[in-house]
Amino acid sequence: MKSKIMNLTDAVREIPDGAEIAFGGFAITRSPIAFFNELIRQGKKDLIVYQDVVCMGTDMLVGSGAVKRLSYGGGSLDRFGRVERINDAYEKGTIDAREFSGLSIAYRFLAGSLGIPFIPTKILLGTAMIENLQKKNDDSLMISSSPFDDGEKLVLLKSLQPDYAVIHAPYADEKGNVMIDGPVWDLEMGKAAKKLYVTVDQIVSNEFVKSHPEKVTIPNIYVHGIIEVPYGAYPTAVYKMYDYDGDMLTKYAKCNKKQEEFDEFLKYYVLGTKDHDEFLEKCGGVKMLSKIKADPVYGYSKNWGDADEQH
Amino acid sequence: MKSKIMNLTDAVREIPDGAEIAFGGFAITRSPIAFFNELIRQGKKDLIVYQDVVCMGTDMLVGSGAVKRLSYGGGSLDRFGRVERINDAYEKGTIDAREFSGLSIAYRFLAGSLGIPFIPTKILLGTAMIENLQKKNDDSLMISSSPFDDGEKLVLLKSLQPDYAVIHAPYADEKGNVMIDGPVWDLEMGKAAKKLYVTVDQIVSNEFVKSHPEKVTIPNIYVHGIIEVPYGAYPTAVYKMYDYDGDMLTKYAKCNKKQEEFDEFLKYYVLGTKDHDEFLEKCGGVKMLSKIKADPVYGYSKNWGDADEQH
Amino acid sequence: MNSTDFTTNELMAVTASRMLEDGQNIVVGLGLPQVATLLAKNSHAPNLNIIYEIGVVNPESVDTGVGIADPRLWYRSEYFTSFVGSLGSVLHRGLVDVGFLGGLQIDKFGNINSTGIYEKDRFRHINGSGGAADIASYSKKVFAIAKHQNRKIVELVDFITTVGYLKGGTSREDTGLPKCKDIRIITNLCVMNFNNEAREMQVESIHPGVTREQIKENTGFDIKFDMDVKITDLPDEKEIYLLRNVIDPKKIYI
Amino acid sequence: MNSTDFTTNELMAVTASRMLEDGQNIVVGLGLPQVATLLAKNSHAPNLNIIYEIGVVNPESVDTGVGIADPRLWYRSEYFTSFVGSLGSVLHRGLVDVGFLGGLQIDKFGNINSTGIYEKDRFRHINGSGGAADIASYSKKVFAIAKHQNRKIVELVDFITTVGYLKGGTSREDTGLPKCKDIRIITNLCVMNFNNEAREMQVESIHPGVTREQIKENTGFDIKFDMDVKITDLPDEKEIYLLRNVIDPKKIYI
Repeated sequence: MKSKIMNLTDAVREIPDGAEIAFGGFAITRSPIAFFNELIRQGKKDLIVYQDVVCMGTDMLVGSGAVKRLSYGGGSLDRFGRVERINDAYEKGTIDAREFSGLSIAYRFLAGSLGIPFIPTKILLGTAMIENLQKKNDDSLMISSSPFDDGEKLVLLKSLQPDYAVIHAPYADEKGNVMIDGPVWDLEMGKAAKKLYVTVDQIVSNEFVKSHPEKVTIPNIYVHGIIEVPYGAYPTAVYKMYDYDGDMLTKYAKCNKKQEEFDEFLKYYVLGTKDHDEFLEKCGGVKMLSKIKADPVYGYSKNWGDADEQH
Repeated sequence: MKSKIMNLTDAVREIPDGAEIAFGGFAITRSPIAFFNELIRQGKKDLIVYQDVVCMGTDMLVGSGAVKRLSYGGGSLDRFGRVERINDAYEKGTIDAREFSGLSIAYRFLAGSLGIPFIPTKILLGTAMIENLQKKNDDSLMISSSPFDDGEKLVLLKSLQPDYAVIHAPYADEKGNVMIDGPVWDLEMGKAAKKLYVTVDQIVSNEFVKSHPEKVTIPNIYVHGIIEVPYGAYPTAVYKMYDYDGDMLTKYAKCNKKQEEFDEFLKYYVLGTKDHDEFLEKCGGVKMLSKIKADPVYGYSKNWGDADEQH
Repeated sequence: MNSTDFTTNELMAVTASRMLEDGQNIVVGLGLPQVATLLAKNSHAPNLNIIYEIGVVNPESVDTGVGIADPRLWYRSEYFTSFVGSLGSVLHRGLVDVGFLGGLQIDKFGNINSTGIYEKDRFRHINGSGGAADIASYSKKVFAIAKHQNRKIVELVDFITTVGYLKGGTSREDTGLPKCKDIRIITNLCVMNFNNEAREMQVESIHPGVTREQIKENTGFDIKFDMDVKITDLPDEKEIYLLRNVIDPKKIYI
Repeated sequence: MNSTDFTTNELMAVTASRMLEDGQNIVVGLGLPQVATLLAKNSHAPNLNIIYEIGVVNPESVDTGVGIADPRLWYRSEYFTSFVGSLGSVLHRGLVDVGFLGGLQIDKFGNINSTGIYEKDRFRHINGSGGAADIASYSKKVFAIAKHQNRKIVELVDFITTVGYLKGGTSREDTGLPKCKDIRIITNLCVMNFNNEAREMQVESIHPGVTREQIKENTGFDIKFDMDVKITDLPDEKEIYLLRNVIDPKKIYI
């Protein structure tokens, strides 16, 4: 059986400066942090980034100066804080930030995943986002009218098939069949990408896949590389595997408010570690991993009480 | 908890003569036979039918004279035979048969399920189907050119949200959360319909649904009515529940070649039975049900050898 | 029950909760909107379908989460899907009865800003749309809960993230957007709607103990009052019990 | 191995099998196409992805089925999906390398009819397209297996269910259809392709023991022969062993 397994360093080396790349993840969940960290370590530049709702990793990538353009539907670190490196770059114009709504990006990925040239809709009409996109001559949408119903105004959202994409998942087999528990907001993005990299917490056997085909959310047809990185989304959560680390997220949401403090964070945790295992050690090692282990019934950690008690 | 459970007779009474109705099922699998039989018993007329790949039930419905127009992507009874009542009606012009390809119907349902007015594609170009549809002034598609890439020819497939639709599934809870094992070719059709009826072999508890959300293929949001009819797809198969009955299908595929013999079949098995239980009794009762029981590992019956030995 | 027996947050939650009807499909965000929705589901509307844009349907959480990306909010769900599955095949499909939103600013015509604020010639970016813009465009009704301050209830939002009635009158429909039957804003002072020809914000009910002057002072423009403006109905004991003991026992949002 | 050691069906299966390359995504129908695909997967191309339009990916069947709607064909699958998931997100997405079809009639330009046949002024309807029309439009290559009879390999099909090169030359692309790199027809007499400027059917290899005259007699028009037409390669012992003992031990299709 042909294996799609790659190591993280080699996978990230395949992404050239200036690449068009889409990311999965949502705020503090399934953010492919290990991949983001390695992109930062390898000093990528001028990336053209697409993401539906941004996540912690995207904020770090923008803060590291790797991103030239970001097309996104907004985002935050939930109640931990905001994506202040992205907000700062937006405000200062150090990145070309192009805001959409969540569904408009998702529909562009859907069109890409279906091989159709565009999707007709009415979303974005009347918003400041569409005004700003038109000012920037963004070519991803066009206002038109329906050929079926005279005069009905439509927004045609152009298909998006990003050259590269990265998502994090709990499991995959070596062939590239990916299993994700819980919501799969980034599904259409994964199917639309030309080269999809999936970091997974654990490689499982093809036999496991064949015993549980209903758990396969992205079949191997779409997958370019599988990268096994245990706790690869840490400090964000992977449903039924491990919880987010509230302590670490609180620390990050404090330091991302100022570039200098963010740079210190990056220097210590990312540039100062050679791989994800070292990163995990610096973040608390074994003790931390035990803390965030998901309860098998609830899918998150019951060890450390409710969110309000964490920070 | 509000229950969406209905009985079959009442559900079928809701479908008026002349109704626009779509069906799930594919050849000899998950054909909602109990619903079809009841439509025939109640003597429906002038139905406008949509189906991707037709199944045994559609052939019976057309043979009974209930259908005025059929928009479909072809179909057969697999190696058992052909949908000869449909073929005959097509040839004689007793129904208005409009042929599409499998994906063009599926994309029309997809557009309906997404609430988008149409889907742009290149399928059907160059085929005799599109010629015939245009001759009939079928309004479900339009040849156009892409507003994004000059001159690129496109077929715009119009959204389809049928007033009524029926699929068969092994399980649902009373709220209407539907579980289907194996392929779910009719998924987008189910989500596109304005009123979706689901016949199920068994009602399960909402607790079971909450323990296995990954098995829910159609959530209750889309469902109008759940109708419990054990073996409701018999003599077609339901993966992991029961096999098709090769003997019965062979019998049907013999009699559907001539209207007179088909009428005899209908009179004996459908019009001569008051409900699906009686139908099952006439088809062999308990002994037959034991024969078709699915093996829990394989998902079909291992009792009676390979298909080639069946007929 | 008299007005000293409940907090303003409790009144807001109860008021919003009563606007929901049994069997509706609701797309809802975190905070008071979620509290109100859960209260409705636990009282008069047990068959609400609660949908989170991240792709979660009808969870029954037992622990409080930090946002819809928190697995605490996904416990005992009935269905998981993608953005396309929630915002596309449910919302855009036209199946959402109520979109329940928050926001930084809301203006005279019900437009909501959740993107950012102008501060001394600088646009301070906060969060952006997520699914909010889509929800406001395609839900049959939109409810929002907000603090009543004159920098939050304003003449014109700094940024139209999610559309209300745009410039009022028929301007929303003229832009090509689907119709919105009803927009309601529930604040700590009153409930407001846009059910007049100009589609301009008007007070429909005033919370007990609040004066018209308080509302005027805390609104960023000259707010209208409905002809027959009422006093907001009081919560009943069962609702308060549920809020305090079942919905939000740790008083995270209430 | 000499020509008496294998049947014509075995030769057809082996010949088609060798056209498949490892790692390709194949959409395949029942019968000899499936036998050929499974042979390839069990020999030189273990990483084929086999897709059935009904929404089944990479099954490992142990019992023979009556069609792709037969659960026997779904055993040990890796992934289940819908028509949209298979024909849309894989095929229409451009990810299918080879569409492997059957058909009632195939014409000079590779168009296939699986809908029906004219019989004495009457159009006799047989099956229709299913996914075949879509597969022929969007697969990078199309292979078909057919019986070589002059009523089956014809000048012009009675009904274009699935497009080949339409009227030859650039007519396919002119119609707006995606390009098709290669169409190959494997019959009981020979292998044919359309790799000339006119996109007209030509014999590329003749099966051992078959004469040009036999091919001409059994073709419904004046068939061309490639300049360097070859003799079809013989099956090897391993392939015959696999066909007889692993792929189709009950000789349903072989």
